[in-house]
Amino acid sequence: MEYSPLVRKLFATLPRCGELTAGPGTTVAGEAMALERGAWVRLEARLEGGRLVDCAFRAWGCPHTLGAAAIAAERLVGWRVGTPAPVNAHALAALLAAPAEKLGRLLVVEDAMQALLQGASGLQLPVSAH
Amino acid sequence: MEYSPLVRKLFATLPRCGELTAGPGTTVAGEAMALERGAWVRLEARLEGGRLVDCAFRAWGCPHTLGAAAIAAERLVGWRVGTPAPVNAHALAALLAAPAEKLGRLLVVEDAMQALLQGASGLQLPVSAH
Amino acid sequence: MQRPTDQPIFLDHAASAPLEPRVAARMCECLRDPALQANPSSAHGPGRAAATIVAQARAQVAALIGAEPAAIVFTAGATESVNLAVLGTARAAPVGHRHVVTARTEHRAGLESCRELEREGYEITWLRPGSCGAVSPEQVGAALRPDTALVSLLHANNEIGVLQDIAAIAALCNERGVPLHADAAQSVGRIPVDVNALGVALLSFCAHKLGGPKGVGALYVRRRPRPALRPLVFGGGQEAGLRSGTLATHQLAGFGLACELAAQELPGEEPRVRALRERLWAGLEPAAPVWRNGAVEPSAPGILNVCFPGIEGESLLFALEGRLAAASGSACSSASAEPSYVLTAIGRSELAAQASLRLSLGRGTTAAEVDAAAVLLVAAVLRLRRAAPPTASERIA
Amino acid sequence: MQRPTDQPIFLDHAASAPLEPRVAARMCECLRDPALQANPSSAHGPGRAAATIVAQARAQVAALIGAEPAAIVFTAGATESVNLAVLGTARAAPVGHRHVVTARTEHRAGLESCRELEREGYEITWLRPGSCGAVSPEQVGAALRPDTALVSLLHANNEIGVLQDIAAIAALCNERGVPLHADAAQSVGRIPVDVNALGVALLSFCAHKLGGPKGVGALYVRRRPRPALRPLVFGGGQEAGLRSGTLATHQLAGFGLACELAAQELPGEEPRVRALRERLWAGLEPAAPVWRNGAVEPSAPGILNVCFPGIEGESLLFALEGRLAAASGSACSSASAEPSYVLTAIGRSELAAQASLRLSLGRGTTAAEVDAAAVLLVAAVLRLRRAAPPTASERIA
Ligand SMILES: Cc1ncc(COP(=O)(O)O)c(C=O)c1O
Ligand SMILES: Cc1ncc(COP(=O)(O)O)c(C=O)c1O
Repeated sequence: MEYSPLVRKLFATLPRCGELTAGPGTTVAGEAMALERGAWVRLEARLEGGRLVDCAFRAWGCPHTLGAAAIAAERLVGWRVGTPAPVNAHALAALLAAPAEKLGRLLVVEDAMQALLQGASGLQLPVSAH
Repeated sequence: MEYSPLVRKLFATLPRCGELTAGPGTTVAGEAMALERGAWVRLEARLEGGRLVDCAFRAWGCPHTLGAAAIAAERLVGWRVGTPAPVNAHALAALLAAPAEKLGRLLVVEDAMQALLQGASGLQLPVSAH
Repeated sequence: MQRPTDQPIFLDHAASAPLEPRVAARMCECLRDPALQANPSSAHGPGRAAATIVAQARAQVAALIGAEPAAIVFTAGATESVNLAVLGTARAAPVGHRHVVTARTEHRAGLESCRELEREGYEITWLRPGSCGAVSPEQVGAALRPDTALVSLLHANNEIGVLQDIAAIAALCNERGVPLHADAAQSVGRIPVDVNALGVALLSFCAHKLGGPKGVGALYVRRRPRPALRPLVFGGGQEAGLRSGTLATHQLAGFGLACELAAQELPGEEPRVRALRERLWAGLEPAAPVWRNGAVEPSAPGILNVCFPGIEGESLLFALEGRLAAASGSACSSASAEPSYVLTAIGRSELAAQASLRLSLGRGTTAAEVDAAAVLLVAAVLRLRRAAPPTASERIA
Repeated sequence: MQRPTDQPIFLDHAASAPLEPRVAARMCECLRDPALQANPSSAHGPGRAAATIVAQARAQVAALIGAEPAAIVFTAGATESVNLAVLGTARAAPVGHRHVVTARTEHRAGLESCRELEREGYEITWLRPGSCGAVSPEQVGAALRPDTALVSLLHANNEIGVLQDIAAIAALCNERGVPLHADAAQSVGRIPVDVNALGVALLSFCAHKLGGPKGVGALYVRRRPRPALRPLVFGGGQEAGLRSGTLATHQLAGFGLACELAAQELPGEEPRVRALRERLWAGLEPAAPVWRNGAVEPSAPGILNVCFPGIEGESLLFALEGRLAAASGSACSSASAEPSYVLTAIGRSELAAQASLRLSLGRGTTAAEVDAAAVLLVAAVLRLRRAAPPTASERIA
């Protein structure tokens, strides 16, 4: 398996892997698991004022999966309720120069992100509707 | 193919190969040819007073055949009419340490010798019968 | 052979062991000697000089397994040996003998040659070993039939190292007149192997697992009674007609010397490597949970197959990249993401199989390397576990 | 490579050519490099380093015959390549296609694999070449049938050197959709060989005839249209599943370099060797009567097959022993006393065949050697002629 420099860098440092920093706001999480596909991703974020102010991931999977989860966590920071998802599986694949057979796993990352965004939107909606 | 020291020596020197030396007496010859077996042997000898006093061979065949023909020629010198052949194929095979598959060719040498001895005996018989 | 410091710790001896430096020297001598360049089948002097080297090699190879030199057929490797044994025996079997017994945990050489026999109309009994990894003599005995043409089994499993009880199985087979083939590529040169004590009709092995060169192997074919064999390759009639093709003098010289050296060093090496393997296992404890795949003993000394539940295999290998060379599954399939069929056949889940690593030690392996490898592995596993969702170690097992 | 003075003049390059010293050096480098010891199928760094060497070798080997690297299947030698081509294509042919065309003058690898097909129920058309030694495209065209699965022919004959018109034969075969296999073991590296210009579907060759190591060969398998092939050996799935078994890095490195060097040197070597062969032939004139077996041209440059009527072959070889290494018939059969089936097939009598010698020249051959060889041969022939009964030269011819 060949890994792009970005995959190598993300795998070596695993940025945003682990726990959220403490802080105000609500914690939302999104998780997707497809063990048979080789990926399980959990994203957590802190939502404050309709904006994700921190994000962390945990993942089980190949280096591309871990790298994609790290990018997703990074891009989620700053996301505002009501705006489109900051990234999707195809974009992640392009960023990581992932081979085609890895797309299934990157979709698991996308699913986890969507789950988190939906959760965040659901939490936030009544507030902003007022 | 492995060759015994005697085969090597005889092949290198081919003693008694070629023409008879000039001299008194009668020339007798014996020849046997079995090209399909890989041997063709011609023996010539000078017969004087019921005794072979010189012998020479020519042969086409493998080194064992040539060596056997040389031994036969050597042994024939001194042979007296009425005595047994001085050597046979099995004895030649033993002397030369020839492998079993060579016996057929050595029998050709024996055949040539027998032909010569019969010729010599035929020539001589009327004389000694007187 | 000095390992340069930029080279990873090599724990993949089961895939291929480094060439023994004395073997390399001997091979280079052969390659360079102007008097040894001829075809060993040629009748002239240079040909006979090469043939002498071949004969010496045959004697050395035969001696390692207690065989007569005339019982050795040289091949291009264990794969070819196994195929010649399996396809050759089955295709030469008496009419109506179209049943073969083997196991699901065989090396792919045995597995795929049996699959080929299936395509040719043979019936295969695929034995499934217990979680220890070995099939029992009783299983084999129960599978034998009047039309059984061959039993073919690994001696030491190439992924988990477990030994099968070939001697007991051979006793059953010999009683029934069924030839037994053992694939001993992972045992010859690593533990004592004696074909007469084992009682096998056929035994496959190769040079590159025991310090010899890649691309050369041998099939032992018992002389009395001699199993009938149909060649795979036809031509000049070398190797008593069983394997045509110009013999590779330098390869055989290397194989022969490697066998001689292995025989000499085996009494010391076997316990040394076995102890290092256990030291490595002990060193992995801080990475708990960590499981051992297959029975601990009886086994080839150098193979440790471990499962790190909660860990994804590709990430583990990547975490070790450049520092530790090991295999997930066997060499030939480790490039693919398929879980090991050996581990699933002995009852591991697909996820546990993917979370497993084969660490294989050999002649060059040192205690320092083993300790360093354990440290690397523990660090990588703990880091990946921390990165994974909290319950991964339970879910992924 | 300096030939020590106690070594005979080597005129048996067709049996096996001495290893090119630069190839030996490269192989020894590979054998000794600690970074190149892993299995080239292993996914880790050391495995990939070995795989890089293999990929380079594949490109070098492919380049020599104008092929894409992916069209090369590495084998253990030309015998295996020929068997894979012949048995593999016939066994993979569509149902009902059980007819194969070949010639009586093939190398035993081709001959015996076709005989094996006969045992498997295939029908073989055995073409008989004219006294030139080559079958004509017309003969092949007339033999083709709707159920023909394969045509398999030598490019250069290994005993007499004559070239068959593979390009014209391929044109006929391609028109009819019949795959053509050429055994080019004696032509690749000695004359320009381009698979596209030839139009073959399959082409066999090996390293040790062109300055590379023994024990490694290649089968070119055309990509478009790709002939269907059934493997001989099953296992790890190397070589796109066509030939399983661990690849021998050092052997392939040697094969690759030998191909590269052969390609570089061919433009000079081919005419040089051809001229030396004619010089040798001219030097034999004092031994008249002496005949040349097979057509002079077109031919591989290094093979001169001569008949010395009246001379027994074994004695001739023995007379030269230790001074000149040559073959009566081909290497693999020269140990036996059988007359060459190639020479009898082209119309020589058994006796004339037994009175024949194959003198094969190669890269190392010098003019001085050729001259010395001619002197030795003339002396030996004249001596044996004098020892033979007077009419031997007429009877034994
Ligand atoms: C048990 C076993 N059998 C057969 C083989 C095949 O050996 P080779 O690749 O040298 O043909 C191997 C090694 O890959 C092996 O471990
Ligand atoms: C024309 C031809 N084909 C095939 C072969 C077989 O080559 P190898 O013995 O390397 O398998 C040879 C050489 O012996 C040959 O000359």
